[in-house]
Amino acid sequence: MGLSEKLQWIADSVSFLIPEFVLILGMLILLMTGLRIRKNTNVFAILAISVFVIAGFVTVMHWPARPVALFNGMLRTDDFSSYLKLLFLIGGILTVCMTFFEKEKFRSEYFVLLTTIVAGAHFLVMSMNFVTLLISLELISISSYLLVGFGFTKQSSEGSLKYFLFGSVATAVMIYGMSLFYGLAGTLDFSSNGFVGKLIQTPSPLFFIAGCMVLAGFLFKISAAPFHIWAPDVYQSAPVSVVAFLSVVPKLAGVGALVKFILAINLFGQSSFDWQWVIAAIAILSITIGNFSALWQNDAKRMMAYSSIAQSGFLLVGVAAFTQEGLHFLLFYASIFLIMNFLVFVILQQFETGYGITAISELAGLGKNAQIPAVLIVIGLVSLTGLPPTGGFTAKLFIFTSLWDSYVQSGKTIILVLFLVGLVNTVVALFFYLKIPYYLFIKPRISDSTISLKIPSFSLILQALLAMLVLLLFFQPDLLMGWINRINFVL
Amino acid sequence: MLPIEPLLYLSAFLFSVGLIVVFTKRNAIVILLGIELMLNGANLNLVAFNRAQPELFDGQIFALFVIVVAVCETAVGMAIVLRVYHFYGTSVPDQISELKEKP
Amino acid sequence: MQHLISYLIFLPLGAALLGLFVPSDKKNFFRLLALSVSILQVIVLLFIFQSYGATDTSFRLVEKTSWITMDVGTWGSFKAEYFVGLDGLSLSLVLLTVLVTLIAVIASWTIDKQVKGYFILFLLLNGAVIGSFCALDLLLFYLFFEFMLLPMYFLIGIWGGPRREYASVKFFLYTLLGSILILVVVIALYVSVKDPNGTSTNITHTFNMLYMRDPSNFIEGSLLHHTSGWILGPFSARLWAFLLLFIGFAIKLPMVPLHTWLPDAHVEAPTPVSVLLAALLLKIGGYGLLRLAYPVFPDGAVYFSWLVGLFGVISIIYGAMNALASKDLKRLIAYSSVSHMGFVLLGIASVTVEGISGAVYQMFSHGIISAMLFLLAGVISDRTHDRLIENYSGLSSKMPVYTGFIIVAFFASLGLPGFSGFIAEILTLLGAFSSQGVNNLLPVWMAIVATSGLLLSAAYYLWTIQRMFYGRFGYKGDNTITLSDLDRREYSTLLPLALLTICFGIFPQVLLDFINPFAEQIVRIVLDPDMLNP
Amino acid sequence: MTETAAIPDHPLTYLSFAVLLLPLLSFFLCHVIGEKFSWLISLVSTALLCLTSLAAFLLYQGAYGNPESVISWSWIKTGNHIFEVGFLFNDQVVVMTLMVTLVSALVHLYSIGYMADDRASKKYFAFLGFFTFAMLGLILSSNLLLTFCFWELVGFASYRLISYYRDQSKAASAATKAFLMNRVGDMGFLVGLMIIWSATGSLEISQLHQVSFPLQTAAGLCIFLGVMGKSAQFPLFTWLPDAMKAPTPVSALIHAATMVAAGVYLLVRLHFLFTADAFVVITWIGAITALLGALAALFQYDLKKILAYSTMSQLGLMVMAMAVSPGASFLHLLNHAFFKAGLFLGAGAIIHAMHTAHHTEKALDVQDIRNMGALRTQMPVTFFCFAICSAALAGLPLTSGFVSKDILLSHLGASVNTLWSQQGITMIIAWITVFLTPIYAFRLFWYVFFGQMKNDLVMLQEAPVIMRIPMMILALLSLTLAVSFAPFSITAWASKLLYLQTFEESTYIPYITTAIVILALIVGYFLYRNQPTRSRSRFLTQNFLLDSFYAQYIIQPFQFISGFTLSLDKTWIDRGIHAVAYFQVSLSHLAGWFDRSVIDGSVNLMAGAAGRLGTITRYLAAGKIQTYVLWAMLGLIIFMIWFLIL
Repeated sequence: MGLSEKLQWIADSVSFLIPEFVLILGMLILLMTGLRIRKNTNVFAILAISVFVIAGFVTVMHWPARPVALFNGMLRTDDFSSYLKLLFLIGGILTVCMTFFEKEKFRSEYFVLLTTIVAGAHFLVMSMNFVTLLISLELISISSYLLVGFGFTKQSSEGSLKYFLFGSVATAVMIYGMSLFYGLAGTLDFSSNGFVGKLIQTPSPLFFIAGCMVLAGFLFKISAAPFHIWAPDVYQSAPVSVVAFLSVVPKLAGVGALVKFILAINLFGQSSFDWQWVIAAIAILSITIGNFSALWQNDAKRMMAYSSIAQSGFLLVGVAAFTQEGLHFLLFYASIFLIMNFLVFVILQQFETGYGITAISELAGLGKNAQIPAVLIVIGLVSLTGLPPTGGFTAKLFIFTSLWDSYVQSGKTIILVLFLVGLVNTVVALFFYLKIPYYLFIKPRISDSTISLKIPSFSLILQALLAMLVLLLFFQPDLLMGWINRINFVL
Repeated sequence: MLPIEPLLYLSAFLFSVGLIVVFTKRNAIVILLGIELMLNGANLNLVAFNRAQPELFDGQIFALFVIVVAVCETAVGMAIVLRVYHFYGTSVPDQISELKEKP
Repeated sequence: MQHLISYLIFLPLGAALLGLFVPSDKKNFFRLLALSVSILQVIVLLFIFQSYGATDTSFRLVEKTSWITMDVGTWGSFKAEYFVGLDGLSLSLVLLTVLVTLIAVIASWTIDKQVKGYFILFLLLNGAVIGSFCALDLLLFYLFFEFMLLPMYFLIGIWGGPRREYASVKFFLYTLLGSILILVVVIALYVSVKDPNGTSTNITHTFNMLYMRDPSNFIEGSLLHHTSGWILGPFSARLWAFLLLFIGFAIKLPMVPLHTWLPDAHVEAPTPVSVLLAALLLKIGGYGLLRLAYPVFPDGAVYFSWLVGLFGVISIIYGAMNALASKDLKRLIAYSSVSHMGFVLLGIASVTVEGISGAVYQMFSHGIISAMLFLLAGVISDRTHDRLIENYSGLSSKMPVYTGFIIVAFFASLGLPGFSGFIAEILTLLGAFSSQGVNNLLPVWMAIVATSGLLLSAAYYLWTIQRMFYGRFGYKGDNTITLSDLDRREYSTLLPLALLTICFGIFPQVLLDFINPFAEQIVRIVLDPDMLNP
Repeated sequence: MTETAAIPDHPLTYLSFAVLLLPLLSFFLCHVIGEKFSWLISLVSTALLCLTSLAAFLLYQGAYGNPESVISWSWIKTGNHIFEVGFLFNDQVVVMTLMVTLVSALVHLYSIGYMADDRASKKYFAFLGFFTFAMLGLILSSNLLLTFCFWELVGFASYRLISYYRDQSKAASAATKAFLMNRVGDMGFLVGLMIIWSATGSLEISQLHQVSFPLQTAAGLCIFLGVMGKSAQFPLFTWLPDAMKAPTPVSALIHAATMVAAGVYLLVRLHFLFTADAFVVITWIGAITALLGALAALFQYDLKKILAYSTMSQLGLMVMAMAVSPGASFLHLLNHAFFKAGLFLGAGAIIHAMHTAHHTEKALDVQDIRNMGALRTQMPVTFFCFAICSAALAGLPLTSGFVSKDILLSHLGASVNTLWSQQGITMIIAWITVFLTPIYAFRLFWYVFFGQMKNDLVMLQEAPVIMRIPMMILALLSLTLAVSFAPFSITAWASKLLYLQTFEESTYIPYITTAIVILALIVGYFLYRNQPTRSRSRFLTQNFLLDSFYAQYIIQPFQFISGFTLSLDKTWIDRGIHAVAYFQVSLSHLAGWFDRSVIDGSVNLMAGAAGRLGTITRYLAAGKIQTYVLWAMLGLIIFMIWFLIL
């Protein structure tokens, strides 16, 4: 086609990227103002929030987004990605809110990086081509390497180094895998029919190796086994708000991209390799390792790191179902996960900033001093465990239902194993999730230095709001599911 | 023109050497170099494979992108290593291990 | 008028919500709040009885409002309702709950540590228990079932005795393990059961327990359909499902060898809490078996009846044995509970009208009697924080009224005629014995062996009385404590229970009129031939 | 029958309700009457019991001689089965009712005096009333389930009364023992009921006539187990001697006249239910009991224990004769009730007197007959009553015991055809018992009332009048006049009422028995005329060592097993169940261990390959990022290889 048409195409495509442009614009503005205003004020935070809100508004305006391929099939917008985008934006907003409660104000770069990561997440879930995939992935990664170091402490610098090294190796492996794919399929456009058709025609073990190598990158992003090991160190060292952000947004973005990739290389079930098996195995591994390692943690953030490893395992359960419903329930789980995770982290942040407590055992007896946060964190943890009456239960119920359904259809043993492992792990999870309320309420205060601090009412409101949502989504899940169900996922 | 296989073997060799370097070398900078090697292995693959369809340049363009990405990474990596050096007075990862499982 | 059950469930929950906003230093407010809630519940219950009407198997006062309905694409749609109702089983257990809760509120008047939290949890528990007894929607039932755990965990863990932490965690993990097993079946069930009113194009997956009873509502080719050839190990899917449900509920019951959480929980829990635990929470197990496991999986019920009966007998004997050997009064009573709940299992396992009526009646009467027993144990451990039997002797001279109540409670519990326990146990035994002749499920020896449980219970109770209450007075402990007799509050909690167990022992038909139709229905469902060999 | 079938305006209904509920009323009144009027209690309850016996007499008037009739209501409905409660009237029932109420009333009257100086007599009278209620219910009930209920309630009442002196730990243990042994029997009874019910679908006594069903023998034996418990048959009799810790009037009422007789009564009522095989066992058990009881009575020195053993042996006689003639046993039951109650009341009077005499020294055992002697001078009335009653026990002519015992023996004799048959041997045992009975009766009598005055019994005075009257009445009732007008003939009117005319009157039996009794008395005189006080072997004095047998071979093993199960609970089951938890903990450690050592281990492997083991292992330890990367890659590779090979 001619150049003019290409230009025309690009011009058309741009109109679908308004949210992303809003984000990039906001990023630039933040950078500028950062250069102007050198002292750390709430201005940046408010700016960032407004950027996210506008982007979210635009995204909602485009809802429902009919699937459109942009830039010659480099990107594609559809309901699936738009929904995830909304989640990212909400995550961003919550993170910025959390920065209000940090001890010292962050500089503008912090918010710049946040915005960048969100933008990267947007592109990641839209990307249909290895190039865009790689770039958006790197956009997220590189920014988050920096973000982790934002505690400006010895430990956080170490954390960021580890994160960086680990991440770049994973990326290198992923790129190598992509190159192999290019060799096998002769195209980088992994959603195109050419890609699929070529792979179907020429099956080779190299295909599997390449797939696994690419997976490595994703697994690193979503901190699933066996690429999970960086998570505890990084989470322990980074500021709470950063941890909360990293444990949700990049993870969900990675899952969103992973779904597309897996469905692509599953070759409509004609693949000579059983990718469902692979995903199920990874899920089992992640859930088990995450839960069992969390059992004997004492540092709250480290424990949450392992818990988030397990949670990505549960997200993969939704993927492993390989059904339309599975994806719907996956989205539902993702939403709940966002809410409950932030709920827990907001409260943990209160404990860390207010009482300077990072170890769980130091929470002993706090239930009397800080009653409301204590009760609310119980709700959050119960939800993470997956017990009624919380959204976490409904979400688990849903994804396990879809899993059961796909078991009944496929009859693969590994799925049944995954089903049982997942459910049994709920009990295991209880061990460590319950540790926090156990110390809060049942253990008596060790040092009777009753520091009763003034918890900022805004934080309380935020916590209460999130808790309400968690409960509401148990009693009325169809509020959300009704919306999600209208998403129909096309590769 | 020379067949494709040697190129592939070379790229594989580069990749694995990079990996080994990452595992064994002491200094963070050297480890970065190892990562570069791995990336170059991938690049070599891409360029080599591109010979399959000479009318398109996907592979080569991708290689360019990879190089760019690598540059960004290295830049950020250097920054982080500097910061670590500032705190620990060394850039040897093995001596930077405050964060670990409490046995 | 038509929302009576909802009033019953949501009165305590609403009160708990209200309590959240009251400053925690107004202790008497919370006490009075809980008390008034219980009294209101009694009044509501009176209305329920008044409008319950004739006794047959249908459900009364049914409330059915859509809760979750959503379309999940090709896979069908998902439907859960707020669906509650009462039949004989539910009614008798709800009656028990309301009465015992009222008593427990009065008994917890002396709780003085974190009164606010205590009574809020107490009210939550109250609502959850009633809810799980009334729920006819599986998801709703599971919600309430799980919802009982956390309040109980904290009630034991915060207000308990020295080893409370161990006990509470143990309790929680056991019951959670059970509920996970149940959850597996819940998922499997609602995936494979469809709403008969739903269209064929778009299957409606329902949680409605009544639909689950009807084999024709199982989706063709689903795992739990009778014709599904799915086999794992020795059993088919349906048998596995029954087995999981059975184990899940047996942990609650509790059944030997899954009972070890009970003694610890009881010994550590404060008196009113162990009253609730023994009188109400144990009953959920039996209730679940009768409401879910047996009607939905009759084939499993028949297949495993021998096993269930055997475990019932083992529980009876084993529990009695342990009671015989235990030195701690509360532990003794706890083990006696294990022994008595064994009768419930035995009665259920013999799918006869007598057996099942007996089992339900046993649940009711054990509720009342065990409440009384734990209150009595609480009296002595409130006086001297020491429950070792061997430390006391000749209490009857110091505390005559207390001794009187002890004798009433012990003899009621060992099944003396004239007390409700006798009716329950005799019916259970008759049912179990006649089972071989009627439906050939249980061998005769089970009933005979179970009978010796009555003898053992007599043994441990009488020895306890002899050691603690007769002979010359003596207390091996600090003698500064004056062992005063019952005060007015304790008296007022004990007397009604004593009267109840006597009057239900003399006029059993009052309750059996409600229970019988249910029992007959269960027998009909389970022994229905076309369910047996699908 | 249901409510409609119940005859509302039937006078018997009201009467039987009166009979049943008046004692219960006294039970309640005793509890409600306040401390201030505690002196009222005894009078009120006695009055109520007198009313009861009046009502019982009217009932007797009304129902006696009529055909058997039932008044019943439905109690429990389950499915299509109905358990009914109600009254069943026939001659035996009404006569028994009359006897029980009469004795009970007398004992109440007696107790007014006996319990005069006991402050806490409230509970005592209450449970006397309660016992009477339960006993009457047991007699009147028309349904075996109901019978079982009252059967247990009687045991409960006796438990409370035996443990009446609560500060005596002996009394408490005796009560426990009594209840438990009875419970053993009751379990048998219960199993019997189960068999009958599941076979016939009904427990109505009136509907069980002429039914025959499988396992009938088993059912009979199970029920007989209950009888063995209640009326102290071998080997379940050891509770009866211990039960003498109860106040003596209680022993008179419960452990002599009524409760222990309940077993025999039940056998009479359910006679039709037992098969011939069952009766073989029953007869043998009865024979053994009779003999053992008589033997044991010979060597006791405790006044009440002697009477207890003699009760046991008499009950054995009745049970033994049950096979051939329930009527005879029943007649003997009635007579035995009167003279044994009389004996106990007499013993009570003596003990009471001894107590009042020995307030100073507690050491003296006031029940040991070796401490008594020549009491006939101090307590003439007691002496005479005691004399008559023990004559009746011994079976001397002119006494009721003579008549009933002879009827009994002649029935046994009538059933014998060859001596070397089971009947023959039991017959012989019966004769031996009859021979032993006068000996111990005489021994007791002689030790207590004759011989030389013991050390300080001079100030002993006769029982108060209120205690004398019941004794005299009972003594009167144990004379032949009570049952017969023909001293030497055994065709007494009392025997007519029990339809015993149907056996050929053997003329020689009375004379033989008289001869035997006189012979026995002579032997007894020569054995005991100078009151020897040496004690016999433990075997004979202590329940033939059955107690120690039980303790050693039943109770101890039970305690051992229960202790074992408890430890099992604590150690094993907990462990087993906690396997989950342990598994998890260990796994979590495994995970930690994995992060630490496996990674390092794999690193070591790599290093070994690289040939620089020492140097690398030094700086590749936990928390090192390179280790992490290595582990991740290894994981990926292992994963790939695994899958590719799979």
